[in-house]
Amino acid sequence: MTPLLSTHKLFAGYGAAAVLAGVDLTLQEGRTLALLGRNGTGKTTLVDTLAGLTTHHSGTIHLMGRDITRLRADRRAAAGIGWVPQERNVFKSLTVEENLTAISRPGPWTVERVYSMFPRLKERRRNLGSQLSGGEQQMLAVARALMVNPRLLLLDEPLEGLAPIIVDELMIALRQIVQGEGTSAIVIEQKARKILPLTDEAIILDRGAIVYRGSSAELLADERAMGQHLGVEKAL
Amino acid sequence: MTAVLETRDLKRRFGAFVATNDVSLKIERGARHALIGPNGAGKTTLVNILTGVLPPTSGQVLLDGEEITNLPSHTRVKKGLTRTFQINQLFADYTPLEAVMLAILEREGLGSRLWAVVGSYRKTVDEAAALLARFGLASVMADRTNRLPYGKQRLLEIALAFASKPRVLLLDEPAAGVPEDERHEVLSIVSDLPADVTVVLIEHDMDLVFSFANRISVLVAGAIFAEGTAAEIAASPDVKAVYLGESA
Amino acid sequence: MLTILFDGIAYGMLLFILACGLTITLGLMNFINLAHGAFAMTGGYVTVVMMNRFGISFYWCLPAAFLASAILGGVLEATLYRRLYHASHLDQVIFSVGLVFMSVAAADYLMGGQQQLIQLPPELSGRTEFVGVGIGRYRLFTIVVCAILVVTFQLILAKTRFGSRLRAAVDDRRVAMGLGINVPAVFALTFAFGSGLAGLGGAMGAEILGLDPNFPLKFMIYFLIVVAVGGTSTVSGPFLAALLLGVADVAGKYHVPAIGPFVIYGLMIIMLILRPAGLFARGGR
Amino acid sequence: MSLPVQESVQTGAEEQHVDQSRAHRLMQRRTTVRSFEILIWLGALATVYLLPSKMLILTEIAILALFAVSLDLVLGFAGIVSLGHAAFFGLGAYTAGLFARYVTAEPVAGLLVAGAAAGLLGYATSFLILRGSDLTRLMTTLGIALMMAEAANQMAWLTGGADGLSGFSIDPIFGLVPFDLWGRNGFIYYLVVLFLSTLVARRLAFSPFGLSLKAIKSNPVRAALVGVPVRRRLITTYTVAAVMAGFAGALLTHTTSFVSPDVLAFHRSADVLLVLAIGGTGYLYGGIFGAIGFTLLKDALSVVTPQYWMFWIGLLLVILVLVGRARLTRWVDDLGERLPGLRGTNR
Repeated sequence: MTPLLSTHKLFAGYGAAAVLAGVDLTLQEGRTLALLGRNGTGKTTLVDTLAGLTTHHSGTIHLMGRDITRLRADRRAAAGIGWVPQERNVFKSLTVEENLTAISRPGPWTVERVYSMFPRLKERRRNLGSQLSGGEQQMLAVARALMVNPRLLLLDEPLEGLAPIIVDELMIALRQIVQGEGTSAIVIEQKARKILPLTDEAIILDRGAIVYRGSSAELLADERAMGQHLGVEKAL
Repeated sequence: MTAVLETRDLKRRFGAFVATNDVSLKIERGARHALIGPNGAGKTTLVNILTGVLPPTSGQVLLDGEEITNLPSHTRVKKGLTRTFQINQLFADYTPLEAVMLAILEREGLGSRLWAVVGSYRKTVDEAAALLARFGLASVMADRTNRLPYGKQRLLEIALAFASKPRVLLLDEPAAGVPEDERHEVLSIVSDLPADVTVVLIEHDMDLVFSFANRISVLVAGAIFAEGTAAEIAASPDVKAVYLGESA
Repeated sequence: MLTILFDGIAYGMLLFILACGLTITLGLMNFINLAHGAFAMTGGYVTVVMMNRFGISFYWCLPAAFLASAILGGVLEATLYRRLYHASHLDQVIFSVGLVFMSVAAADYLMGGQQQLIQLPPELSGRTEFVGVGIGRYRLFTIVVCAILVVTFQLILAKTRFGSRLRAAVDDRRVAMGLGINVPAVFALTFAFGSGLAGLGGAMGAEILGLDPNFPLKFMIYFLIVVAVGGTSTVSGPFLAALLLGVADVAGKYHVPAIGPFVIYGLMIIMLILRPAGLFARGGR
Repeated sequence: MSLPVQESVQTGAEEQHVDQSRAHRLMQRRTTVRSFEILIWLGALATVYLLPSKMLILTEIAILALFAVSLDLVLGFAGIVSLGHAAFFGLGAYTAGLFARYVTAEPVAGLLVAGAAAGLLGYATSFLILRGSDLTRLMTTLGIALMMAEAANQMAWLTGGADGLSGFSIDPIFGLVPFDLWGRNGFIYYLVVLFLSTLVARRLAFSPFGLSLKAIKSNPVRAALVGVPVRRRLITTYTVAAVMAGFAGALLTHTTSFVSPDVLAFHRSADVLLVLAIGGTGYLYGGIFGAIGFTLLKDALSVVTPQYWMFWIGLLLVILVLVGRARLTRWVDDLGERLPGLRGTNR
């Protein structure tokens, strides 16, 4: 079976600086992947590279068997990649609704469905992106990526810097998206224990290369690997 | 021990966003001080304020007890405070020799000389050559900076700061983006910096931080979250929770 | 007094229509396009040729001027401008000065160096008394048309999907690309539209501003002032800047003809020093 | 490298010595007089005897070259894009004219006074271009030039307004060497001024000051962080360049014994920018090569199409930018590398 996504010996970075050092990755349709690792190990660069926003050095990326290595970023969205950037980057001078409609593509996700998942956004539909709280911005960023009706959702630290109650709300939504809808996703997260229960597989990056891969359940149980690569000590 | 670099209630806003929030920091003379924290915690903003690249919204910066909050960058360099950048900030079409010459000439107060040619300052040339050799750049001294391998550019980034003979050197992720095979060269230069130079290191690589720093400040959301010796920080459950990785 | 204000507003609105394409070029792509006036001149000459050689009604000339300039702008964007978005500002300046020279010489070659005159339809010429104030009918017409255009422009920007895509691209080009907005295509269309507006402005301005081959040079500074003073982050900024400039220029030429230009250039320089991002720029990052 | 590498025994100290002597050679090579430089000046001198009938166009070239070398200091070395360099040229021209008319018609005195006046204006306006983006600098410089042009136009009692300033003739240089009918002595005089100015610019470029200038252009933030006082350097450079532009303007006045408002026109600022676009920036001789190329081209084109030469110049510029100016002027870099240079003056 053709995997949904596969990369082969991927080297990339920003300009001349090399960040990714030969990433080999495959993800089957309907599966979710946690992308772990400490700060500065290349997680965001990997996601940005999949979205087409870094300098490609060498290697290939295939999406559903199609070579998208050289595809421009806006065409990758059309090819089925939805992206939630790290800094959220909602369009500040667009209203919440415009943020959703400006980039929407036909498919099962519509504005109404997205609103039913995030009722709070519906309340604030007429507000500008710049007027939203951090949590609302993050919801909008996720909702916006869904409007692309992606085959593969890339989430760059979706839970970072949010109040616990918002985190819980977002976790429910994410669970709905990946388990309820069966959307494939790659999620970057600092806190491994938080995200592993949501995902099927996990990889750990260090200095731009994959140093661990396995099922999420295995990694959760593997205290040695957690300690070694993530600095996570024994759970109580 | 006295603080060689100190900040008092430093604050910086960008619109409604507070990037640096009441940071009061004391760096002791000769310290190996690391500044760590999650992405977007305001580490680079802090370094920009310390070196005069950005003005603070309020608060003070002191160097050896003297207030330098409103001094321009070049005056701070003259007073002994300089830095490297996370993303290389080099002179693209200069050779390493020319770049280092520039820094030494400015340090010696010769930069405003209009008439004598650069090559006639023989002692400066000698010093530049020695400095380049020390940083492993002697063999490429005549190559254009933008044609150097990335690792060499990183070394030049540090050499350039070092040429100003700083008393306090701020290193912003010196090993960022350096390919694995060129990494050890950068790291050994960092660990061999002379003991009388105070070094403040911003770094994500925890192996490097813990092997290098004797004191660590953790920055979260623009504010100092925790501060202590390397051992204290490594053992702190709070720091693990917000940065190093969670414990239960 | 009121007449001057009225004339100034007409003049200012015209300047806005002429310059608003440049706002986008500079704001969105950070491209210093000194040749913007050439598109306006194209519109002006299209009108002159259609009216004076073929006797076509002035009212038909306006949309034709818009179309001709828009097509020219679109073609030049796709073939030339696009390659230089990432070039240095010096390159952009040299390139666009080259285009200005070409357009000036070409206009001279095709149309001759003299001032072009057009005969306005009778209902638009002359003055009407209105509560004791003499109002030029053509000035009134200009204000009405420009106001309609400004409102239309604002509506397109605020209410259509294209408008929100354009604003998204201005807000954050990288994220817009990453979410599937074809930023280069959006920009090409916008560039063409801005050129078209300039052409329309050139057609309407032939009567008020005059039209000769030196048009792109003569008004370059005015367009630049509108953009630099108004800022590039809003529509209302350049609009207010254009009105201010129009009123100040007309009033200056009327009351203090000797130092009129100094006032404008001086104000511009002071403004640029005090508010480098534009008078009406938003604060923040 | 043209010098034989010195023999060395490989000890640590020796190794260091090798690095150091290599560094000395490299630094000296930067300032070495290249053979093309000597050829230019010899060639220029030779034209006096070889092309006696072409003195007028050669004079035009010399003046434009001086103006362009001045702009190159601002643009190629300090990285400031200016669209109003004519302000200094024009002020120099008017000052020289007024000085000749009301004080003395001795040209060298007029030249110095004109340079001083332009320098003062340069110093005063340099504070306006320190901050801001390329766009604001562009507009500020353009605005200042337009204000100067407007001033010249309005102050008709002093400048003659649109009719221009006339009613003076230039005395012999130092009271000894008269301007002859064919422009030969004049050309030699212009050439000397150009040579001396270029020499000054050359020394400046290779001095520590010049080293810091190009660093400012390349990366102002980093330049400040190796200790370069960016503002002060830019002010000095802008002032020196203004003085040279003032010289160029004065020379034009001395040639024509007339000052037209055209000396402050926008096209003059644009032309000189184009000269550098053709000749290349940042290596001093771009202004001279560019002035030769631009003037000959303009001359040839205006013979073919007297009215529309502007079109072809414009087309050339567009092509130049699209092909890539850097690629076209790179040969100059190579010139210094390939040709064996003569030893420079080193003290």
